[in-house]
Amino acid sequence: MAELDSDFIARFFCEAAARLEEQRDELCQLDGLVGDGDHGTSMANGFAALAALVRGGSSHTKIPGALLREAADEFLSHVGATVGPLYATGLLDTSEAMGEGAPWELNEFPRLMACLTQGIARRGKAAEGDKTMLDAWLPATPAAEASLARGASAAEAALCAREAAAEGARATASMIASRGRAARLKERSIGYQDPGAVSASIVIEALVETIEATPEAR
Amino acid sequence: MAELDSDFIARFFCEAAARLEEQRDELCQLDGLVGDGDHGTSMANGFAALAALVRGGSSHTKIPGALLREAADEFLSHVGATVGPLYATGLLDTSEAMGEGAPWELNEFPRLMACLTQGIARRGKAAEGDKTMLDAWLPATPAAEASLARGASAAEAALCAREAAAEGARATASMIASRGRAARLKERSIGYQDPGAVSASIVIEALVETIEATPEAR
Amino acid sequence: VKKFLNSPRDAVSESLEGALRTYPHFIQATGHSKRAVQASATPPKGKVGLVIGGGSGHDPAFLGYVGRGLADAAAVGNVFASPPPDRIVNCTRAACQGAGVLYIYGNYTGDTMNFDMAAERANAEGIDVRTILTTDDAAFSAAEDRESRRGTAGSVFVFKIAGAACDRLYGLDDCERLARKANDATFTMGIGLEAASLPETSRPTFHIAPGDMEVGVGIHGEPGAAREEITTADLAVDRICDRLFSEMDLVSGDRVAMLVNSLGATPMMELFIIARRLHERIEARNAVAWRNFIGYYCTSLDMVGASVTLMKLDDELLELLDHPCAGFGLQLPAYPCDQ
Amino acid sequence: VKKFLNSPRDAVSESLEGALRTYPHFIQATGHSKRAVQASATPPKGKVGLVIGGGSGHDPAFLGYVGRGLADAAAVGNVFASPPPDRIVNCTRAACQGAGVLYIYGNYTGDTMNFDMAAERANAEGIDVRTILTTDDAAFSAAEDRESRRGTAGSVFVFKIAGAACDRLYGLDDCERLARKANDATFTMGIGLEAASLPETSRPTFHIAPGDMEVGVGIHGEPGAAREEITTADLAVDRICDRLFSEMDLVSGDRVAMLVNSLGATPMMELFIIARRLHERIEARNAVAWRNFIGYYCTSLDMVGASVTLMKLDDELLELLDHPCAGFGLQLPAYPCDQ
Ligand SMILES: Nc1ncnc2c1ncn2[C@@H]1O[C@H](COP(=O)(O)OP(=O)(O)O)[C@@H](O)[C@H]1O
Ligand SMILES: Nc1ncnc2c1ncn2[C@@H]1O[C@H](COP(=O)(O)OP(=O)(O)O)[C@@H](O)[C@H]1O
Ligand SMILES: [Mg+2]
Ligand SMILES: [Mg+2]
Ligand SMILES: [Mg+2]
Ligand SMILES: [Mg+2]
Repeated sequence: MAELDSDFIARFFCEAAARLEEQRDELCQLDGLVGDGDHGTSMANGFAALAALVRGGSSHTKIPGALLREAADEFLSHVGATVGPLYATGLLDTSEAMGEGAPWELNEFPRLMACLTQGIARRGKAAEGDKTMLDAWLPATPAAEASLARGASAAEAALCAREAAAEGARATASMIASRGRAARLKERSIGYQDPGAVSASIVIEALVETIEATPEAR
Repeated sequence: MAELDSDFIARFFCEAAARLEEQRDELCQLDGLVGDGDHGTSMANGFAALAALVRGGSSHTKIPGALLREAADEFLSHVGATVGPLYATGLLDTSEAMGEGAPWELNEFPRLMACLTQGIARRGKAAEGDKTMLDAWLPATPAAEASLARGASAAEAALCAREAAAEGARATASMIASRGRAARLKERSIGYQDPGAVSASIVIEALVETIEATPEAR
Repeated sequence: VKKFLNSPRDAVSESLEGALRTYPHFIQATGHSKRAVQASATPPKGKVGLVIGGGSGHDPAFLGYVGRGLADAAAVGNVFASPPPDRIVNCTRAACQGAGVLYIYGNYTGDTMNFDMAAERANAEGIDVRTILTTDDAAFSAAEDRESRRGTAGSVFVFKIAGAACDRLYGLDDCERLARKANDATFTMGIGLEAASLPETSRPTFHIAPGDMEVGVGIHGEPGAAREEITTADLAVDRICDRLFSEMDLVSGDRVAMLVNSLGATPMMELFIIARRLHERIEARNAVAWRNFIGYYCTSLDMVGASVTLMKLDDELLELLDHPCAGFGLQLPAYPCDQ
Repeated sequence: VKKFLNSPRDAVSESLEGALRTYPHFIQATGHSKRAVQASATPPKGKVGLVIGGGSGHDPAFLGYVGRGLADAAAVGNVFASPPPDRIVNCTRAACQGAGVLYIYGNYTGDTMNFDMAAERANAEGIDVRTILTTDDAAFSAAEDRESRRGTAGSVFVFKIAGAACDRLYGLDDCERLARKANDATFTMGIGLEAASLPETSRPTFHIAPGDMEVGVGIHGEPGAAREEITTADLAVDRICDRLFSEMDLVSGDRVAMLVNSLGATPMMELFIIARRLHERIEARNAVAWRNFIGYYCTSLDMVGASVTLMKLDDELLELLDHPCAGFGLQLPAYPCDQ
């Protein structure tokens, strides 16, 4: 079975960087409506830094846990902002769960999502329905787990995660923000999707794409 | 025969004020194209101050020469700008020509225009074709004089002055400015009418209207 | 909106480089990190350090408030984005003279997370860090909920007071107390007429209809508390005063410091028109605007709009407000003029 | 363009009232005329007086340059319109301490006529008036035709030098000489991206197409020397430098004072990006920007754009440039900071 090894992680980062770069402008626009218009910049720059890390070879490790720790630092120090600490903590928590050991198996990808989600939640203290990126992250893991439990392939389970995240992001449009910048707008935030949830769903799409592109996933 | 008395002057000021007020915005717009966009404000405010002077009765004199001297001060101290000194000097030169004596006859209105023109030229040192208000003022006097010499009535002669001034203002569109703010634009000033010439032609229109409204003018 | 830019993504770095080259007598890069900036003047040993910072796009904040009598260092983030912890830690080391360090910054989720992470690391190095969040924005949330408010232009007053306290070599507890006191005494409300444009997009972040204004905007070009019909300058100021006066409980005999701040593209002529009405309103309460600041203090890129900050003064705050300082964004000589 | 205004026609008066109420330690009305403003500090007997002025809309010019070490009085006109002679005469009387008076103002037909009429009246009262026209705008006309050039942001340097000379109680001839010397050493060029809007119309005075910039704009929102395709900040600065350097004959070893001035709506972040390239270009000539001023010094209401001024310094000019001053638009303490 394929593994969530350093190569997998590298492909995931590059895929996410490419997708976020494409959505940079749209995410900024979305953030402008209820926030300050920088979200696309932060996300695209952050994942571009991760792509550069794994591509340019400033990272030398092949141990997934160590690579994720480097990624956390890289993301954080390039981005700052709100998403910097959140994603960095997500990466860090995943890194710690993986430790210095061998790579997890491909089928364990829900655990990877769970660790990322847990880090984001730990740092940001947001809950479901607060109209944040968590509303995309939270439903992804159980959706994938349920699918695997039903005997689906990794690729099929990944698609379920993607659907759940996208649905979660869409659902933020009807929520009132209670975390972050948009929380000040109260009712005025209704009707707009949360930019962080939208970008989270893009990151999850990239993860899913990476799984799908792994031959053994089917 | 009717006279260019203080009542005539008062009517002239009020008529000019009304017309300039109406054209305030358009003159500003015209000035914006080759200048700084304040011409309508200066002209409308200046003549509004003259109208207030003769209407509100802060002036007590009935001697035309003395009234024009008061008007010169009033215009200047309300407006400043480029047109302040120019029109104030025109009014002052007219006032001096009239002296403390009896009013001039209505038929002498070309002399009034000549005095105004002379003051403007004396202060601003512009010449014909420099693309300034003088290009409207200069042709007005000879046109009226020639018409009177042909035996026309004051009203008829006034209409000739109006036509000459309007034609002069129109002709500025093809000139290169060599005085005032627009002079810096050189060739770029071609194609735009000079705002000062346009407002001068409005002032002359007001004078003509005042003459026409004088029953004995026909 | 047209801008003087090279590659938009380099805007922050190039701007910072320009600032460092322009004001070498005020600020210098901290070590190799150009995004961490410290005062050129060497602080005396035993002085409490003051670190400020936040996203870019608020010039002269925050760099302009680094210097004698102000902050020792500032961490610089991307446009409207908090600086990451490593830069803040660099600033902290540069600012630390063995007597502890204050962090003062606006109350935003991003800044809080990044500065808190930095504080943890600084603590691990044995540096006593005290955090004061500025929460001067009175446009949102009830007075009881003060802690959830944003930090906006009023932060400048808090920097000034804290910087003076540090410059006088007060102890860490006292510096912290005075910074909190300054923040508690400070209330801001802003009105936006047009949204700001970020360098990367050069396009307004949101749309305000021609007849509308956005009441309660912050300093990130973000929407405010309410969209209202645009009104005269005097009525706009009245709208602001009604809120600020009740928030700060302005009473007869009060002295306030007043800051009329352009959010970027509103020219000074209009700031003075706003100030005129403010003076009228303050005087009508038998209070007085004892110190006045008008201009560009904490902007939101090129937002059309302005904010009004009032800080209620007592003798202690006034003395510290008048203490000399030398940042390129705020310079007060010992005695600014005849008074 | 949206603005904070009451009746647009009252904008200048209300703004002036706001300024007078805000900065009573710097400026006061001269007699009953609010449009003639003098320093609050009493000038010493025997000091040469300095009167400046011009139209409104250039804040902090000209009021901000009234104060100790700067001008004694400023006459205030309507927006972009010269003040009339009577106000200038009032300023002249207020500024006169028996040693003569300098008039310094930008070279515009309107200002020249009004100030000349005022000078005639002042002469009639026995006051020796010397007129120095600022002609720093290098965007137009050949160098030989220097006298026909406009006065723009570089006027601030001329005010500063002349104000310092007057403050040092130099004689009238010397003050005049130094003001002329400052003007001769000063060169400005501006680039506009969007036209300004006057309060009365709240509409740009002319139109610049989205892809264009207006090179050589002055400080009245008026069109400049040429319409060109918009370019990067660096290339725009290069365009300016090419002209300024050759005009001022910048050579190795030269020291200059640099002023990067927002025309109103261009934020400081972009001014710093401009400054960065300026430093590069100046250094490439082995010259150095010895004193730097960046911000809002002589604006054109809310024009989007910036101007660059360079003044070539010798020891005499540098000393006067560093002389302390206290206007609300420009304050220099005895020693601004560590240098
Ligand atoms: N406490 C939080 N926990 C999780 N996500 C959050 C929290 N606060 C904000 N966010 C997310 O961050 C996004 C905004 O990110 P970004 O634009 O980079 O930050 P900022 O608001 O500081 O400009 C929001 O759309 C939201 O999804
Ligand atoms: N030297 C001059 N002689 C006569 N008219 C002049 C002269 N210079 C400028 N003008 C006139 O003044 C007009 C501009 O007036 P105005 O807009 O009030 O002045 P400014 O250019 O100072 O804003 C020009 O259109 C021109 O007709
Ligand atoms: Mg954002
Ligand atoms: Mg004009
Ligand atoms: Mg942000
Ligand atoms: Mg004008």
